[in-house]
Amino acid sequence: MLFRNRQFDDKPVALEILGLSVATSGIDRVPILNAIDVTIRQGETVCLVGESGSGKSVTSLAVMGLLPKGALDVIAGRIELEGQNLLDLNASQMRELRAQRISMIFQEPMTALNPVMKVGDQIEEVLDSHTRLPAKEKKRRVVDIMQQVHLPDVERIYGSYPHQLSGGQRQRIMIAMALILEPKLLIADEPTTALDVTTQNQVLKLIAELQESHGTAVLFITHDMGVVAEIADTVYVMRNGEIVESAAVEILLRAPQKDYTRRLLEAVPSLVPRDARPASWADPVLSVDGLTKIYDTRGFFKKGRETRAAQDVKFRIKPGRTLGIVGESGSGKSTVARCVMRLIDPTEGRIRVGQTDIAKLGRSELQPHRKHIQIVFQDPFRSLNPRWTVGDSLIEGPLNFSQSRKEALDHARELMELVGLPADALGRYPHQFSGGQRQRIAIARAIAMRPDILVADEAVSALDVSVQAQVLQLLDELQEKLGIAILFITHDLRVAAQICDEVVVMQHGRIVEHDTAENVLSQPRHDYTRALIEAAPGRHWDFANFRELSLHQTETA
Amino acid sequence: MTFIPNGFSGSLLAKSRSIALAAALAASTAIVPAGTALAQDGETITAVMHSGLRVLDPIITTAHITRNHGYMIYDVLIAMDENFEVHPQMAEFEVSDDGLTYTFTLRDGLMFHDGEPVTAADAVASLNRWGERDSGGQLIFDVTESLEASDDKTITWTLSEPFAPLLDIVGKQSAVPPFIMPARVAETPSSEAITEYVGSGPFTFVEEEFEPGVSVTYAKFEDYVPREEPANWMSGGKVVNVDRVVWTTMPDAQTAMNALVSGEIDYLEQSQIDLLPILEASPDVVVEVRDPLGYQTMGRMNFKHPPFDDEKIRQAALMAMGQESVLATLIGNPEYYSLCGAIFGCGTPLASETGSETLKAGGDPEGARALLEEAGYDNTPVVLMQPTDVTTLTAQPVVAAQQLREAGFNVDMQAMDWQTLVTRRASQAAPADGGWNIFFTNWMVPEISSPLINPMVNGRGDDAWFGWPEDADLEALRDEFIAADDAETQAEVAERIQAHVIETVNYVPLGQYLTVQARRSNIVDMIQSPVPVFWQIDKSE
Amino acid sequence: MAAHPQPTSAMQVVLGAIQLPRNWRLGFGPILAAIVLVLIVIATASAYLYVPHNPMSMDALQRLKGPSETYWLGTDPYGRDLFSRVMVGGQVSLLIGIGAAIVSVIIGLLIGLVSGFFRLADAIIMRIMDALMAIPSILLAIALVALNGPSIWSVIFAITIPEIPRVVRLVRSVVLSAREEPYVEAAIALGSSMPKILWKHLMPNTLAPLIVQGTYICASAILTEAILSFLGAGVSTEIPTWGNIMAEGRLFFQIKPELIFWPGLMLSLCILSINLLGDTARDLLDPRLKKREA
Amino acid sequence: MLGYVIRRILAVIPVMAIVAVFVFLLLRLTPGDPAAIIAGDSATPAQLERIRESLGLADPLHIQFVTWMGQLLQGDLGTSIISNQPVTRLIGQRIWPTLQIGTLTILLSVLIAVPLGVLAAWRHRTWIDYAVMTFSVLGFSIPVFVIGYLFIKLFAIDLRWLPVQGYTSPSQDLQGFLSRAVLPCLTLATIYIALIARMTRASLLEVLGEDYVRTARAKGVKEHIVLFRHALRNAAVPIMTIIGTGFALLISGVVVTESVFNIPGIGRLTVDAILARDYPVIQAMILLTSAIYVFVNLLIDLSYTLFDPRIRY
Repeated sequence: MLFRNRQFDDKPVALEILGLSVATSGIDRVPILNAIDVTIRQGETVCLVGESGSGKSVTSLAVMGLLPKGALDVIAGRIELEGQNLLDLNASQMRELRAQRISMIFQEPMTALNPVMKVGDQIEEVLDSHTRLPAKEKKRRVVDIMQQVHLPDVERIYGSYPHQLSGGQRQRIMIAMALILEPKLLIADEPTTALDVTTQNQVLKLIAELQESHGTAVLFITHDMGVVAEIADTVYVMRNGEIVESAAVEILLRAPQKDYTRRLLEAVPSLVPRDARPASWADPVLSVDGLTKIYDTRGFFKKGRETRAAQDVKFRIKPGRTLGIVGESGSGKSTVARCVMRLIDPTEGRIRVGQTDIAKLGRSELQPHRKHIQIVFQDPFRSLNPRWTVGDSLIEGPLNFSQSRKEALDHARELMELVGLPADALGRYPHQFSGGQRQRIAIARAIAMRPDILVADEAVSALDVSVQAQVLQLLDELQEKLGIAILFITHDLRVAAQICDEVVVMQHGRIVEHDTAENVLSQPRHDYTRALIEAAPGRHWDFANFRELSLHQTETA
Repeated sequence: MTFIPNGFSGSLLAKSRSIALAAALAASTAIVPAGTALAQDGETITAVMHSGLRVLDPIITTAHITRNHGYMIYDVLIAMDENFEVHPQMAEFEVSDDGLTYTFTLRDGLMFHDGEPVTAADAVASLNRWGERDSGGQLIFDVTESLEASDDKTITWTLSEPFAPLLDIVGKQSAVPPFIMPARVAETPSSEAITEYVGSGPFTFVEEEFEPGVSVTYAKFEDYVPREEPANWMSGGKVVNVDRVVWTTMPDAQTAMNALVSGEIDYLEQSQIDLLPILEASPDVVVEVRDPLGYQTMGRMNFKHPPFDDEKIRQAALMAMGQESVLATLIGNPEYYSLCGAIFGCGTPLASETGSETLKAGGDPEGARALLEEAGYDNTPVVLMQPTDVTTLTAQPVVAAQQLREAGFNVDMQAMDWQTLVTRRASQAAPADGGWNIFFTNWMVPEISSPLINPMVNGRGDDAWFGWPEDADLEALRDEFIAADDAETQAEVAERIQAHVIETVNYVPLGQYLTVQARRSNIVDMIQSPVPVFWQIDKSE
Repeated sequence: MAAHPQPTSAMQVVLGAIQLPRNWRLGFGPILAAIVLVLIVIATASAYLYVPHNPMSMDALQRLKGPSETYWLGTDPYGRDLFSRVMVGGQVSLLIGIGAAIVSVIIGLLIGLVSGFFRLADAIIMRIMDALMAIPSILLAIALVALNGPSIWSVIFAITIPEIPRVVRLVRSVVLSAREEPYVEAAIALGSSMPKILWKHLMPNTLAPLIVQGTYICASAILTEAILSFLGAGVSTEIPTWGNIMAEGRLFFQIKPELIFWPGLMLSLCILSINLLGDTARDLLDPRLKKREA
Repeated sequence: MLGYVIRRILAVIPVMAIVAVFVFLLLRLTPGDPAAIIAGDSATPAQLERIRESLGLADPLHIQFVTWMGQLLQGDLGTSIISNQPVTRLIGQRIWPTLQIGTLTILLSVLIAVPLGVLAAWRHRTWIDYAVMTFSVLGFSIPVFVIGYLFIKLFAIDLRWLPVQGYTSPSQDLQGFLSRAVLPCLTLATIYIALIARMTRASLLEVLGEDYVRTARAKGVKEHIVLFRHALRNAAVPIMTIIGTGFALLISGVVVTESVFNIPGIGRLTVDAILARDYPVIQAMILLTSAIYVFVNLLIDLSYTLFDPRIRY
């Protein structure tokens, strides 16, 4: 069964949002939500999907009555929970209602749990706030819900602090906390976005399972169409504070009515690898051999440990080709990128750029080789100096390699056009650009050096899916035009599938699989690779083409 | 006197049941001795003195507080009365007809605080140590043939030539009187401070309760046998009527006054004249002048460096200065200061005000300017040192600087703390290299009342007092004074010294001022004397 | 180009292209503080143009007089005009405050930059700074004034030395966190030299917190000067400062409280304003608090 | 943890060594001559020289330093030049008033300042917040001696509720101690309260914006529990830090307050010693206060583990 395809028309309405409008506080109000309507029935999962700034999180906070005071206000509409308008309730009535009738779980389980309280106490606090139970009974119920969310070794975890748990465990604690009083409605705000794909999969399953056993209605907020396909009964697409379209999940994915929805779906990268390019016979521009990075935190009088962040990593990249390194967090993929850039010093191994091994070069010996290899970082908001104009950022590198300022600026203008930005924007500051535009500028800055190799460290991960598609497109075009080799670091198999010729899969600092993208994605040999692929949400659906994937493309051997 | 709401201390304690406080309290219980509680039982007088007692050796220092301490726990052989006349104290004395032999006989019943009797050997050792330190003492020892204990009670002092002022110097009240210590203490080299504080005076020093600079406690010495005569200045019977005397220090003058008004202390040695109205408003406080002679304030120039190496320029400077402004600024209330041009202090036997007309007339800037021009003053800066941390010395330099400037001097007033000043005034370097040109200080009048003890009246160049005048005429005059054997001759020589000192501007007397003490009205019978003493005084209920 | 081009002021460039919170508005407090401070600065800076008496000239017969037509606020224990002294004294106090702030910020910045980027130097510098921090600043300042004599510059120096370690630590921590910024790593990748990165990328990050810190140093220097005067280690009485006017006046607190009241009022108003402006600047510049307002 | 403590203590050694060298040099470069203060006004240069020699002040600097360090390492702080008393005795006499007043002040400040700061943060941008902030900025803006005089004038002279000055050992007379400690503690506490209240507010404001506070509210936890159980504990580390760094301010305040209220503590001892160039006392006092400062901050660093389980040494 592709989708959950359940029917809820006969079920009573759990939550109804009617004409809800939210705007910023103060005199010149800026509208954030514009008269939106959402209906959730008992036992139903409604997905609110949209790109950043679409207003989906504000919607959830408005329902919880947790809009930041003095910043955002509800200016119109009703929020009815089983017929009762929540906007009429005072603060203490709202407080009573939370956790009892509506619960919420958040995106970042690390920051959403109080770091200085034991998790068991944090769950128990819900009971303390809303019930009067004897200590023993409380403990029993907490342990019970912890078992229900499939936490191992409940006794130990009960007394643990959040930082002692894994991300998945923390999110399970959040879920346990949310569901312990069996609320009618669970709001889940991007609950899996910060998790690795395999953990995400487990958490999604858990939410679905508990929902069915408790009959809870779920308002699920996400930007990820894969997750939507996985979990939704009904989907609302939001954009700029308005509902663009809503429909049952299958209807929406098969036959989106609105252009925006269509474009959104088309931008979702496919898990089907790109068509293989002809093999290149050129000499590799980058060869890495036996690369090892060990962090040693031990010291005099100090207990510590040796962390092998990367071990015996080996790969080559030829001009005009893209090698992807895929792995979950902590797999060592970023360590490899930073070693290759010599932003950190490798413990062992060779890094040959062209003919030179740069692994052991000193700071000044390294300088002339810097221009051959450039990097684009993940966070578009931090990778440009906010105090520098775009033009200054673009010419920083060339000036270091004795280009004249005028020459460099002329080149910068060309680069701006190359990355699809107006050349006259050189005098502006980074904050005047959107995230996608900044990432384009970062790319332009990298290629201003005319490098042989471009390292893209999660370069599209922070971008909305439509922007992500454009940036991937740009990288592809640049590679065509300039023949650059790209080392592409990502956690997202879909992205890797779209851009890489070869894929390296890393786990615990080691390479577990290295093959062409096609082979890795359709015939994974290593269990870990297989698990990664299987965990990818919505992997059976070809979003861009509004249809299922044909079996041979997805089934593993 | 103080109102403490009921339950206040209890509730505060209850709240502060912290380990830290408990620990601090417990520890303090164990370690802190008696502390500085200002207990109010009738047997203790709590006095705030003009400064904190830090140095306990009354021979090594000239500091007044240490001298006062000396009078508490030590006794002296002979002492002066208010007419500057010498009387027996520990010893009767006899002078041979040729003036060469002085015999002192210790009276009976003298005992050190450790129970040992005072012997002539103790006195000889003490006199010897004093003689090495005191300038007057040095003069005597210059002509001493021998000083020895003939027996347990008799001290024989033999001179090589007559020295008339011997008794005046040995019996002087200030700055360093020859206090008698046990011989073992007096054998400490005079450049090292003593470490044992045993005297034979009317009070004993309670060493456990001594907190340098903060508080010192004296207990009545029960075995002290006072003389029969009534007490007068330092002479006469030292009858102690209280059990304990506690001296404490209060760096803040107003705090001390408030403490006196509220009865937290009994006695305040010096009170700020400007603040007297506060004290006078309190019915329980008596304000009075204890020492009618008071202090002389003065300025001293450096004879070694320009511009004050030139006598004419010194004279111009003296002409520029007027006493009234200095004293009015320093003291304020004219009741407590008087213009006085006598280098030996007005009210003393040798007082003469010859040559001080301009000083007393408020200065003569025009005359000074003319004189300065005549001397060819080339605008050499005058480095004037101003101490910032001694309240009785901050005003003089400021006022003098203004007066000198009005007369055309180029004054470079340099502020510094007193310690820097006393170090710097010892430097003979040029003013530009860390030397100086002029500074100011104060003396108790008895300390400058005669050419024998006045430190400034000394023309021995590098061996003279800071400023180092080389003045053979002055030395000759001093010899004449020593040789003079009757009061008239002495007065005549003293007048010539006065004229000479003003003429050469050896130093500039800037007038005299009184200090005012204040006491609770139940403190009675205090002796009128430059040195505040605590015998005879009583605390009535 | 969805982004609205925003006007970019020179100040913004210095302070890091600050984006004011959308609804941000200067409160009543900071505006009042700014007005008060500007008034105080103008009034003291131009004091010699209008004060009725030479603040240094004494008249022994006019000591400790009450307010009158000649002496608007009365006279001090030397018979000098209190009003003239308070107004002129402000010049010196402000000079000490501003001087201490500028000197300690500049020295601290240079040391901090070096310390933040060169590990070897860092170890040594930070030990020295720890030692300086450990010495109680007022004791250090008294000793330094004793060493150099109580001139204005010596007081500035004495106040500056104990402040430097705090500035160094601030700069160092900003540098340490800024050097983790991707744009700094990008600059390394672009082959920029260390001094260039230090100066052009890292240094500007320190400016905003330094401006905030500078205001606090300025305020505390004016206060410290007063305390030094109180303890007898201040500027000579010839040069009036709010601190030494109060220190001289404290002896007469009970009979003539004006001697403390007026300079104290000016000093407190001035420091209050500086602190309020510092707080405002910090609220604006501190990214952590900024996050909250957004 | 133990390893950390040992490492921290070892790290203190170079710091204290630098302090020692620094103080020693500073003092010897400072003009001033303890011999002059001992000998008084009428001493002659020759007498001064003899006293200097007997005090060992005439030796070359490095010899003096080595001598002093040698004594120090044997735990001998030396003897006061001026009063000829062992420095340890002086400190033993004078440290208790300071410690007692200081401890009371810290307690008082924390008890007042933390609730104030919490209140201000909770009622962010209301008149309560502005009132607390205005008070705290005001606390920074008035010289401590002026505050002391105002308190004396008001509570001791006009209202006559408390004694004007002085110190009584609590072991002798607890009530006397407390009544005399109130005003100095309040005086000292003003600036400390200002400091801690500001930091509490700022730190709490930051924490109140954290996700877990939102979570707690989403759980329906009562507001005071959100504030004190969730927010305050998370905000504790910077508050503790400011208490530690504020300790330096406290020492400065103590120096002044002890003069105003006539408390025989180590602050006055040190200032008097500096003004009299009593080298052994100054050196010992600066080393001692530095050591206390370092030690207090070590304790504070260790206390972080109480508040934040993530911090492990």
